[in-house]
Amino acid sequence: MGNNGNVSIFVIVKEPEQALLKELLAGIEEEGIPYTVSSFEGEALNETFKASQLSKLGVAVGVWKNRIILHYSKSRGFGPLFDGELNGYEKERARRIGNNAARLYKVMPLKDMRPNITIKEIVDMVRERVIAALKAKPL
Amino acid sequence: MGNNGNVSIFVIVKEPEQALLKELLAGIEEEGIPYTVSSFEGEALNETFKASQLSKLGVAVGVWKNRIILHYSKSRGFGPLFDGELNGYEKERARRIGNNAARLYKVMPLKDMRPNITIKEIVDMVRERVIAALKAKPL
Amino acid sequence: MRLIAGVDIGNSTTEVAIADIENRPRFLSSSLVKTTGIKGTPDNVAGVKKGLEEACNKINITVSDLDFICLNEATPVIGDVAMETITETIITESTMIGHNPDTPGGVGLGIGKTVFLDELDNIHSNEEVICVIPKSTDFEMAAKLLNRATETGVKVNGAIVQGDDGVLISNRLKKKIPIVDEVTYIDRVPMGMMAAVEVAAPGETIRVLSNPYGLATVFHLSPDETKNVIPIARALIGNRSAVVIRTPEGDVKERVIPAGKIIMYGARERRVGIEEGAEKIMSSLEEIWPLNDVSGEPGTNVGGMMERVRQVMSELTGQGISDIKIQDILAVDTFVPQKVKGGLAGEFALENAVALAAMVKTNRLPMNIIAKMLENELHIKVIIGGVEANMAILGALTTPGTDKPLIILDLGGGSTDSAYIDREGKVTSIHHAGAGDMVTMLINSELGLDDFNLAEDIKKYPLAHVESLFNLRYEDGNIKFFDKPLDASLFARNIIVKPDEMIPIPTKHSLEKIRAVRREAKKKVFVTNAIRALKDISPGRELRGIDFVVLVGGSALDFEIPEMISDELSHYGIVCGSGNIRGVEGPRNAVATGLVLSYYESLKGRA
Amino acid sequence: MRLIAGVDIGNSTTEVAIADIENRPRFLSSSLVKTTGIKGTPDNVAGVKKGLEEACNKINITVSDLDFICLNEATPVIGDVAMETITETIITESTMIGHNPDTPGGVGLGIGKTVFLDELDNIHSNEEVICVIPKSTDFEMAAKLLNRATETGVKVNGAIVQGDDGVLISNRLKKKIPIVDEVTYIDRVPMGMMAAVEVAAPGETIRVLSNPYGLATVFHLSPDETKNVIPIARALIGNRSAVVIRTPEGDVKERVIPAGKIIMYGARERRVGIEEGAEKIMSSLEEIWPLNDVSGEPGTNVGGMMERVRQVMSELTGQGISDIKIQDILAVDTFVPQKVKGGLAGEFALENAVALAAMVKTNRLPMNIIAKMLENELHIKVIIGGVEANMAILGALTTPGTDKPLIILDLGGGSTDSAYIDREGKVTSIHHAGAGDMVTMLINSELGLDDFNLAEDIKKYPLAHVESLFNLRYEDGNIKFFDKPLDASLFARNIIVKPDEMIPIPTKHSLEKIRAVRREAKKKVFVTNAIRALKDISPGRELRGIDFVVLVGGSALDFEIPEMISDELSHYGIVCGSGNIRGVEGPRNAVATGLVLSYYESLKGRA
Ligand SMILES: Nc1ncnc2c1ncn2[C@@H]1O[C@H](COP(=O)(O)OP(=O)(O)O)[C@@H](O)[C@H]1O
Ligand SMILES: Nc1ncnc2c1ncn2[C@@H]1O[C@H](COP(=O)(O)OP(=O)(O)O)[C@@H](O)[C@H]1O
Ligand SMILES: [Mg+2]
Ligand SMILES: [Mg+2]
Repeated sequence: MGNNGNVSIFVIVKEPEQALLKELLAGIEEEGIPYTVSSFEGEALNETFKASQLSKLGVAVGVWKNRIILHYSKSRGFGPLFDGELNGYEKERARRIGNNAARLYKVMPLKDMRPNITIKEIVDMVRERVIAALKAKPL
Repeated sequence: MGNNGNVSIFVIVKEPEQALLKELLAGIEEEGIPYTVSSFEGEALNETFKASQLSKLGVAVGVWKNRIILHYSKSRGFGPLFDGELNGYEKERARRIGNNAARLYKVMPLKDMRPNITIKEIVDMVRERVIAALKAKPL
Repeated sequence: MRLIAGVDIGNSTTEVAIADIENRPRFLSSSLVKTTGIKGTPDNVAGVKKGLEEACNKINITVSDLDFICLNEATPVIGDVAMETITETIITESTMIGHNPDTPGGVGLGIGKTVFLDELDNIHSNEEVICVIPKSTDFEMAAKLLNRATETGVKVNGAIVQGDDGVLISNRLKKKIPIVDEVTYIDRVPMGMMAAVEVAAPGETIRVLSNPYGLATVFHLSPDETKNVIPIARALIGNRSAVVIRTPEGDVKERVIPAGKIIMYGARERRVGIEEGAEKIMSSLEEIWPLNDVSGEPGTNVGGMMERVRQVMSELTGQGISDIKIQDILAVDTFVPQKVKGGLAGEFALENAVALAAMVKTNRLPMNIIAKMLENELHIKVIIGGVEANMAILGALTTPGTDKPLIILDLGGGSTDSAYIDREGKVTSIHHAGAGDMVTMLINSELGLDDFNLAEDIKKYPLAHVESLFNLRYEDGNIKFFDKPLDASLFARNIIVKPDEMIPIPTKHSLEKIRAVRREAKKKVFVTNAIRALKDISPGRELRGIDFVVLVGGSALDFEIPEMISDELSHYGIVCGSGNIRGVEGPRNAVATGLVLSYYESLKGRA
Repeated sequence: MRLIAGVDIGNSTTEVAIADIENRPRFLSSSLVKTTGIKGTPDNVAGVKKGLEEACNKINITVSDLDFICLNEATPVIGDVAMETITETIITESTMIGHNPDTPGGVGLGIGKTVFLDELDNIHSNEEVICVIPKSTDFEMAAKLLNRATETGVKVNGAIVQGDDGVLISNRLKKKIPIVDEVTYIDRVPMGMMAAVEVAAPGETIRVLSNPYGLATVFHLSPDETKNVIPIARALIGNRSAVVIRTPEGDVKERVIPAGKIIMYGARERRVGIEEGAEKIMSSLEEIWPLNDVSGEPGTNVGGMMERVRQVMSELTGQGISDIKIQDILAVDTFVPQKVKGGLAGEFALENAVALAAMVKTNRLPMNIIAKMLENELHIKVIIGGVEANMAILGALTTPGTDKPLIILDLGGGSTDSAYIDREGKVTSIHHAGAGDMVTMLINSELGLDDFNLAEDIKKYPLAHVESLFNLRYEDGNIKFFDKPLDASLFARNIIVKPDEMIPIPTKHSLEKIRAVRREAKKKVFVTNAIRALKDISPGRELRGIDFVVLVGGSALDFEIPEMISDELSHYGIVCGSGNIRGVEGPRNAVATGLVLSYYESLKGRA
């Protein structure tokens, strides 16, 4: 963390599901807002809340395994804006949560964070895994 | 401080000059924003900075005798927006600093905080003091 | 005590006024309820009873305490509205992607041949290309491949990306290029064609692709070809990013759709194609005014609309369809955002359209049937009072500061009704097509809402923008705070603030845009109709002779329509403002009040 | 190598193009500098030298390497602008306070007699009063006295407060009342008079005091009196708070100021009073077009303006004043915010005004003197090239995608110059009054800036609003972040974002308002003039026959003017856009380029 290290969205992680984390960070980056990743100990919700208080942008995201928590310091103790477990194939959704973390600061309309996986996404996901498996064990 | 006690501008005071404090608070109130007054120990600038971090509105004002400090949490460590000693007759100016404390949160153009006392204000001030003195010691 | 109730059944609203007329009329109570059923039909009885009960409750009496009920002789006027799109933008062999993603990447102009990301390896070094990147490719991989191609000497000058990855890819490039992202139908992009990608800096708009000579420079167009790219340049004006691809037969066309002719019968006959626009229709109308009837070319959209109006009116009154005459129309130029046929990213184009309101007048409505039914149910004597226009004038004259000669404009839902009383007390009246419902329709279609209720709310209430989870800013700049966080779905949205509810407006339009559409729609309908009405009813069609204009009716409650009309009329030195019936009712209850006053006068006359 | 420089001295800008014309002309460099001194005077030499040096530096040669310099035969056109206010709002015996304090107190409407706070003790119980509170009274004391009066039965229905204490007092009252504060000249409030105070809820506007019938209800006005309150009602439309006080002789008047007659000499003679408005002036002008001269009624403001133009032109050219002919004017309706005479809180009213641009053409400018001086100083042969219009056309035709017949519109500072080349190559040209400087003047006066440089910046750059100490939002909604806090004086302000500077706009106008004024000003001048120019120069005044219109000149660099003109012309099927001289220069360098090309052609002709 440099001079302006906390002028960023704080992303705190514990054993994060890497695919989801990557999309989450991509979502923040695409919106043009800086972020800082660090690991945390202790209770995820509480730690994310504290991180949002420390971030000068007032925004923190906690990632614990496949659970993602989005906290905004201006929520004034009314709880996180998002707290839920994602399936490994819900990359789109992780991306949108990242977009929203940035959009909170930018004051832009938020994207839908509810799960809305399409048949096509499931098929794509399955295909991807099959290909990965094939690559891992060459025929 | 009730449930929402820190959803307010924090005004922290140590031996405040009462006339200035009153106008400062009036300035905040006229703009329609809640405030909480409490006393502080320790170094004024530092304490005001800390108070601004705790305020959910991100704004704190420190009053130590006739010194007034205005701090905004979103200044990200770039120092206070105002820090100066006022004369006892600069009530207008204290009022404007109060207005600005609220306007920071409201995102409204700030009023001029530089001293701009007019001859008339000085005359009024002198007259006021004379009357007060006369009242205190009846002829 | 001699209690009499005046009852005014309107198309939308039923109003009641109760007075004691023992000595001079002393008004005691009033009420306003929704009209039940279509005006002039027995269904109205339920609404009338509800209105009477509400008014009686307020002064702690029961309906049976009333001595007498005066019903309006309802003006048999009905209005209808419709909309015809008259242009259509079609892209043949997709050439243009003009949509505005929130987060494009890079900045500048890039020109080259379209190639797929996978094909980059086969491209000769020094070739200039625009790379097309599908969503299935991860942004890191995409950036890696682009960097590798650049290293081998391929000139990658821009990219068209399907996912929302513009900034992500740009951040990973060694040589920055303009990137347009969120291009949904990327599979429709023609490959191997010359393409130009332009992204402007934040806060600015593109300058090259929105200029026909810019396109000519980029694609080395001949003068004749340059003429054909006007619609492309026009469609891209105001965008922050755009892609134009040149295919041999590629073209963007604006086609005029023949929507049918409208045929107006007045002093003479006039036929105007809807696609000629509202101005032409209205000026032709003025030439042959007053109107006897209007029809639409059979088999066309206008034809259908005119028949629908006739049908409804005929069913209602039991008159034959051929006896129903359309006595006024109001045409207004408008535009409708519509998906461009052949677009690649769901682009919208603003198509020109004409909105039409039509007004029909028939014989007397069967109010006597309603009167009979009321009498039977309530056991109170019910009479039908004088002509609605006369009653409205009588009521309007109770507004403080008014005097004869006076004109009232009743700004309703379906029609704008006006009446004139001269110095001697003679009343004339006239009806014009187009009022509140037409405004709602215009808001609905110009903003592409497809939700009439939402449009009605946008019409009636001020806008605000939700600036944080705890505050909003009204369109006038005022700020309002909340104790609890607002719903996240409202965050950063434009909303309508109703007394008890906040409704997000689900479009990307800016607050200023919504406000401008709302105000324009009100002006197009009501300022136009106010001038038409005043001209048609003033003696000698001369506005300068009028002193007082009183606005009444539901749309006079609007928070800006009365001011717009007043502003326009102030040029003529006319006193104009919302009525304030009996000094207390505002612009409501004019007819109900007039019915009571008229009955009292008739008693005096007899005595 | 045979190096030739084309030099175009304009009113504002001097442009240079350098080419090698050994074989075909090959353009090597160009430059653009500010014109030194008034166009056509020896002062220009300094600017020309600077321009030549800059262009030579770019290709690492010195000015002495040039073989030949071609100077434009500058069009002797000069423009001037002026503004006349034609209405004036005067309050006699102050009756209206319509200003909009940021933080009024309470909400609703209160009516009563004006009394000073100190007099409350002497007021009979049950009397209805509006209390007037000076700044010297502390808000706590004020609230205490008001509460005490209310307890003794006095009906305190509203308050007029000098300090910014509205909310403070309201918060301390047991019975809430509407309070208008920040009324500076409270000592001018007439006492013992009926007054009404209205404050609307946040986000809404007042409804009673802005309606003549509302005022009639409040003050029990007769119909005749009601006619007299129209200007009050009008002035209060759109306010969140207001006070109206009724004094026996109180009145608000809008007076028309006679600003003098303008006299136009063309086919016939026409006299129009400035106060009749721009539309009347322009339609009279069209009736008698083409114009030979214009004068102003001696001794009036217009008279003075016309004489000033003549004076400047006469000094410049050495021609007698009576030989100077004004050959075009452009009149535009505008408005100027001005302090209301007799107002109590520094109220402003929007007064109507007419802006005028005038254009004068004289004999040839003394370019030969400039040419001689250049030759002596540089020891390079200097000739004066062809007519400016022909040169401009030649240069414009290097824009890709253009062809004859073609029209160029040179959007400059003082005048809009146009030229037409037909299929055979015959060129005609014409000049119209009004261009970039007039736009700047309109922005300056309509926003009440009193700062020409600021207005010029508002014209040229997009607006933004500073939303926090670390970010701003452009007018198009895009957001930009900063690492360091912005200056507190920028906080929450509307600013202009220049490439290297941010300038706060010191007015209370909303961003949307500033934007609307900017865009309207551009439309009023340039869209009007584009249409005028095309009509006056097209064969048979028929726009439909034109294919290509190329925009050049300084104002064609504007970020929205070219789009506005293109949009308007698209209705006629005309290809219109900013020029792109030689495919690289954008809308600049047309004349300089044309000079080089024309010289090359003349050589070929001779060879
Ligand atoms: N508060 C309001 N603001 C704006 N428009 C309103 C308001 N209340 C009703 N309207 C409009 O008034 C119209 C109905 O007017 P009304 O006089 O009730 O009709 P009618 O005379 O046919 O019964 C509708 O278009 C409705 O949208
Ligand atoms: N970037 C720009 N955006 C908008 N207007 C501009 C820009 N640059 C110059 N102008 C305007 O162009 C006008 C001068 O045009 P120019 O062609 O240089 O004049 P002239 O032909 O008289 O030398 C001025 O009104 C100036 O404000
Ligand atoms: Mg993007
Ligand atoms: Mg105030």
